[in-house]
Amino acid sequence: MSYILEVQSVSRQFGGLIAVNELSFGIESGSIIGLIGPNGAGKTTLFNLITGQIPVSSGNILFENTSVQRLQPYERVKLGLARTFQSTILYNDSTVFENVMRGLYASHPPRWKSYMTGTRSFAEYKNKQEMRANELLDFVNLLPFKNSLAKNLAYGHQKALGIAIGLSSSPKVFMLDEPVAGMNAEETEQISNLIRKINLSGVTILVVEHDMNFVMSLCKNIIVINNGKKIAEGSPTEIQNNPDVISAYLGVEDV
Amino acid sequence: MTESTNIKPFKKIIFLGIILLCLFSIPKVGLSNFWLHLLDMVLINAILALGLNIVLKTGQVSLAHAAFFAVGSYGSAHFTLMLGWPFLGALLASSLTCGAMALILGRLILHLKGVYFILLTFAVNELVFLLAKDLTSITGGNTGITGIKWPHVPFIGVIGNKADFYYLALVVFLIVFFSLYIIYRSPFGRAMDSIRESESLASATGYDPMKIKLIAFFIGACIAGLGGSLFAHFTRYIAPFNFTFWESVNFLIMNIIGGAFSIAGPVIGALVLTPLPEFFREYVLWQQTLYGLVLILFMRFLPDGVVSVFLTFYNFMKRTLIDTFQKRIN
Amino acid sequence: MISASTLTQILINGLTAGSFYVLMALGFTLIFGILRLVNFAHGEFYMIGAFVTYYLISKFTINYFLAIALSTVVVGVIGFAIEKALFAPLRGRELSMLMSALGLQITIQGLMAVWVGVDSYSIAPPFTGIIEFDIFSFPVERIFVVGLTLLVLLLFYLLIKFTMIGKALRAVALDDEAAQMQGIPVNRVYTLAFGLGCSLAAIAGALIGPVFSLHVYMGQAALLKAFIVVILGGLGSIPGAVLGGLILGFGESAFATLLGGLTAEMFGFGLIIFILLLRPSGLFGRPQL
Amino acid sequence: MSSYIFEKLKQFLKSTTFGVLLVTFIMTLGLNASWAQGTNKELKIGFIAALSGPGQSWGLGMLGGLELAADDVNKRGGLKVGNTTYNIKVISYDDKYAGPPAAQAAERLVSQDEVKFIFGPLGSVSMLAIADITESNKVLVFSNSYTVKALNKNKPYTFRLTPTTAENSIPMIAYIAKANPSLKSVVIVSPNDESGKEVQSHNEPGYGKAGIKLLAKEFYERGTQDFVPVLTRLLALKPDIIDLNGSTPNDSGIIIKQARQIGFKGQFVKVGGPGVADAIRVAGDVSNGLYYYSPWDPEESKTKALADRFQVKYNSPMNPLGIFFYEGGNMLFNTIAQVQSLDTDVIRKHLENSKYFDGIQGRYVWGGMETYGNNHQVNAPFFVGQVVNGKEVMRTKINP
Repeated sequence: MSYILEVQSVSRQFGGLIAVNELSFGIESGSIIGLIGPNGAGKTTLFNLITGQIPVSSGNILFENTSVQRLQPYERVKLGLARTFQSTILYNDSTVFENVMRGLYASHPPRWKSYMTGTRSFAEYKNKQEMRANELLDFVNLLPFKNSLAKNLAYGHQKALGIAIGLSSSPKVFMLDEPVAGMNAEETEQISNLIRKINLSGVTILVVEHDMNFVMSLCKNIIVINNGKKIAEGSPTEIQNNPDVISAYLGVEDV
Repeated sequence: MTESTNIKPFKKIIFLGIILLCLFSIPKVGLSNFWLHLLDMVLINAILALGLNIVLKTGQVSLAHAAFFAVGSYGSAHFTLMLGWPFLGALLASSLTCGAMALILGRLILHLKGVYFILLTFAVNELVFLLAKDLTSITGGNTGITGIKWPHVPFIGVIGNKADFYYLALVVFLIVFFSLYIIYRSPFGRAMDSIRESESLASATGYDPMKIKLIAFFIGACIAGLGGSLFAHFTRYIAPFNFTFWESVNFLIMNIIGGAFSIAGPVIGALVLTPLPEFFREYVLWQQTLYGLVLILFMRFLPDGVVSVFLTFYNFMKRTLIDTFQKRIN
Repeated sequence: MISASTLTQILINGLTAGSFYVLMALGFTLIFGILRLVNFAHGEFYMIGAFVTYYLISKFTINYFLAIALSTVVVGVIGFAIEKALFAPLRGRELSMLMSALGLQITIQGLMAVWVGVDSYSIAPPFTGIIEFDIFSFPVERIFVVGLTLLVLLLFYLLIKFTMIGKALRAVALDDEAAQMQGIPVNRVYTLAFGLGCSLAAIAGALIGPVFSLHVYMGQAALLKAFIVVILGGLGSIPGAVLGGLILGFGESAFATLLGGLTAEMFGFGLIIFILLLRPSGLFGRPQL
Repeated sequence: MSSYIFEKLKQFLKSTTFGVLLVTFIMTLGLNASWAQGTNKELKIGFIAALSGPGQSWGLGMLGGLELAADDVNKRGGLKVGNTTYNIKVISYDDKYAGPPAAQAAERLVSQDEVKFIFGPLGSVSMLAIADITESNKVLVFSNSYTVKALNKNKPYTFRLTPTTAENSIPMIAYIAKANPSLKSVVIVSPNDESGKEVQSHNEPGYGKAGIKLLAKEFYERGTQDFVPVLTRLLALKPDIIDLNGSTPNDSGIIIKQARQIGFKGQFVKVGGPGVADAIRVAGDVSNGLYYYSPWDPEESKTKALADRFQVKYNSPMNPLGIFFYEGGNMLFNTIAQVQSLDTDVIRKHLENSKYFDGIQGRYVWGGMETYGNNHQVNAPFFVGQVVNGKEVMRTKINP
């Protein structure tokens, strides 16, 4: 079975230090993959390399068997490779609804001509996007807040909105950067249910997270990196019993 | 500003009609040339300020607007005087010249953000100003270019006085204003808002920031070109000192004072700032100080400009009405 | 065609001009580094510094060095007050701060124009006389300016490197939120930095007063130079300001001597546009995120 | 919710109160400002010049001179034309030394205040900017800008009260050359603007006629403060004279100071533009020996009396430009009294036909036919001054 997203011996240097070193792995379509590792292991760097915020120093990134490492972030999004941000970045001064609408307009731009001529086709387009926005908000349980400003939302809701915006581009692979950082157990539970729901709708998930229990309970398959290298890959149980992983973590924090 | 007011469409149209009627009948009330002169300048400044507004809309603060203003003026002067083109041709040509300049410049500098962009555009403006002074053969040096003709418009003839010019400026202004109005309400307007509020999120959801900023920069420059051309044919005399970076600052101030993130802002700004010196006439000694203080006070108490007062008022009324209404029900 | 004498003269003029620019840029870049504020009013503090010195010397016949010290303090205090009253309430709103700085610049200039008029004045130089060699001649007061600039740089370096204030400044410049968490009174540091920056401008004014002339609009040109220097060296970077100042000084001196004043003027702007295209963050600037 | 309302209300009140305050503030200013429609017994004279910014002191000097002339007339009981007597009222507007404000001011003077006579402006740019408005409204302009473009046959309503270097250079340089036969070579340092270039173009032939060799011409950007690099280059040519040309008094001072500092021992000459007070103040005693063009002799009794009146009225020293506008003002008022008419065409024709007029400094001759195509240019008597121990000393008077 071929990979939907494949990272082939990718490296990235910042000046002297090597943040990501000859890293390779693949993700099968429809799976939920966890990407873990101690602080400064290079998780976020890898994440940004895949989404295109940072260019790779060397190596390939294949998305559906076409190499994307030269593409701009927005181009990768168009292909179906969406992300959320670790520190929730939103359009703070706009309504929740507007936030999602922007995501939809960005990923499914209307035909300029149809707008200028103001034909029915644009009206249809508009209605379609508005319906879609409502669906998405309903999906992440934010419909009640659709008219409040993003900056006034509770933390958990902001994370959810971030996910909704990410989903607005109807991605094939959805990458979440520490989705439950700083959340209590209950909120964490809601998010992991949400992620499962997304996965069930056929979206492949790659999640970077510190919270072990969360990752272990959520992911079928886990990749562990340390010092920019992949040190282990496998099911939660395998990972938990992997000596390298344990040593890597014992060095930094306990599992 | 993609929020929609709850006025009914036909009411809107009537409202608009009345406003247009007023605008077009202003010269008919027998104003002296002086007032017409002021009005014409207000319109020209409003056009230029609107040009800057669309650039601000993408979150880029440009201090090079006077540079485009200059290129537009000198361009139009040359097209009519040297090449003997008709006015309208020169108007469009100079506008497009600015546009082309913006496309080239934009590719080079639009990747810069915040203060870096401000400073680089500042440098660009200074450079253009120096060139205008020193390329004497092209720009006429410090005393600039004299003898620019009144505009000649086909089917209407020569626009040879300030009252007629008012109509010309008004038409151009309305075209610019409503084009921007449409653009701001369009998906592209939504894109610009996205870029301004968070460029990283916008690009992470599929917007191409560079492209959007470049288009906005291009449109802004084209508008500046129109304003420049009008200015050249209104004063019929241009000199480098009309295009210092302080002029760019003025357009910026018009936007800020009026309210940068509403299309009405720059217009109100031009309306307030253009005649301001006339009020300060008697206080020649203090005018500069007063001007500075007004600016400081604005930043302190009305950072979102005059428009924000109306908006706050509007929202306030709406809120209270709804609230009292709900109270009624319960 | 470049004779030895011209060359020496170029180098010496470059050094003097360079030290002027360094002094101007130092405070400007400090203020930006800490407050993230492009201080359009910096030139005016430079002007005030010069005039305060002038009045202390001509009206109260105070010793020149004492006058410099006093005007440094006075302007520093003024800056302190202005920061508290004007910029503190606008904290974090970059555009509003920028515009207020513009307003401040306009206001100060207007006030001074009313107060001292637009005539030119000059401060009697503390040292006169010329050192003449067969290949070049060099006014003593310029040696003195270069020397004092070096002294100021040294003091400033010590302040930044070894004092608590310096540590606080560096911490805030690096990351104000982190500094906040470490319990550094960030707001006070802001105010302090602004005052310090203004004092540096004042020193520049007081030093340059005797060499050039004093008038209300002297700030404009000086600010322009400061702009060029900091863009060149990188916004907020102290070593950048020093290097940038020297580069501009020597460059202008060479161009003006060999090709004439106009090309020298162009040189500055050409240089920064070139630099910003190659290295937007300037020679020493932190790359922007 | 209610707290939200309250918040909004507060914010709203805050902003509106400020807005209202601001508007009222500006309005009061506006109302206080004179929207004078004036009585029929008042003859309004317009005045445009830089009353703020770097040109301010010149502008105020000109204005003072004009107002003193007006005072004379009003003290005499006004200006009698036909059987109505007019009191002279000077309306002065600031042009910030720039074009658009000048045009705006001219438009206001012409169409709002309905003046028929305008004195000023000072700057070339302002001059060219207002010409169109004044000419088309047949408003007489008595200007003070140095550009050659200011006067020509197509501007029948524009006159120039101040002689330019076109008139002065040659006789002045001739005098200096005669007084100092040792001076053989010169370098000219000018600001890189219109006035600089024109003055330079007039001085060059002057030196040629006087047999002094021109070694180099140097232009510098306005706002330059460090002239040492440029001077270094020029001194390498070993000139006897440095001609300061159209440099401002301030710049002249700096140039003198810095040239002496790098060892220039020769002669300084300033032909373009009056005023050396600032230069002396800036350069100090090294300015001694400087030859300069002076439109007046401050020690001459009548002039001194005028300067004292100025000092009393405005408690600031009168500057040389004031004298031209005092003389010019009187010239106009006398002409009006003579022709007994306010029709600008009549006055213009009369001025063109009268070859000269007399002022406190002597005889002013109308000339300029060969340069501009009409006699709208005043050739005034002027002085060659020299700085001696920081004092201005008049060496000679040169009559047109």
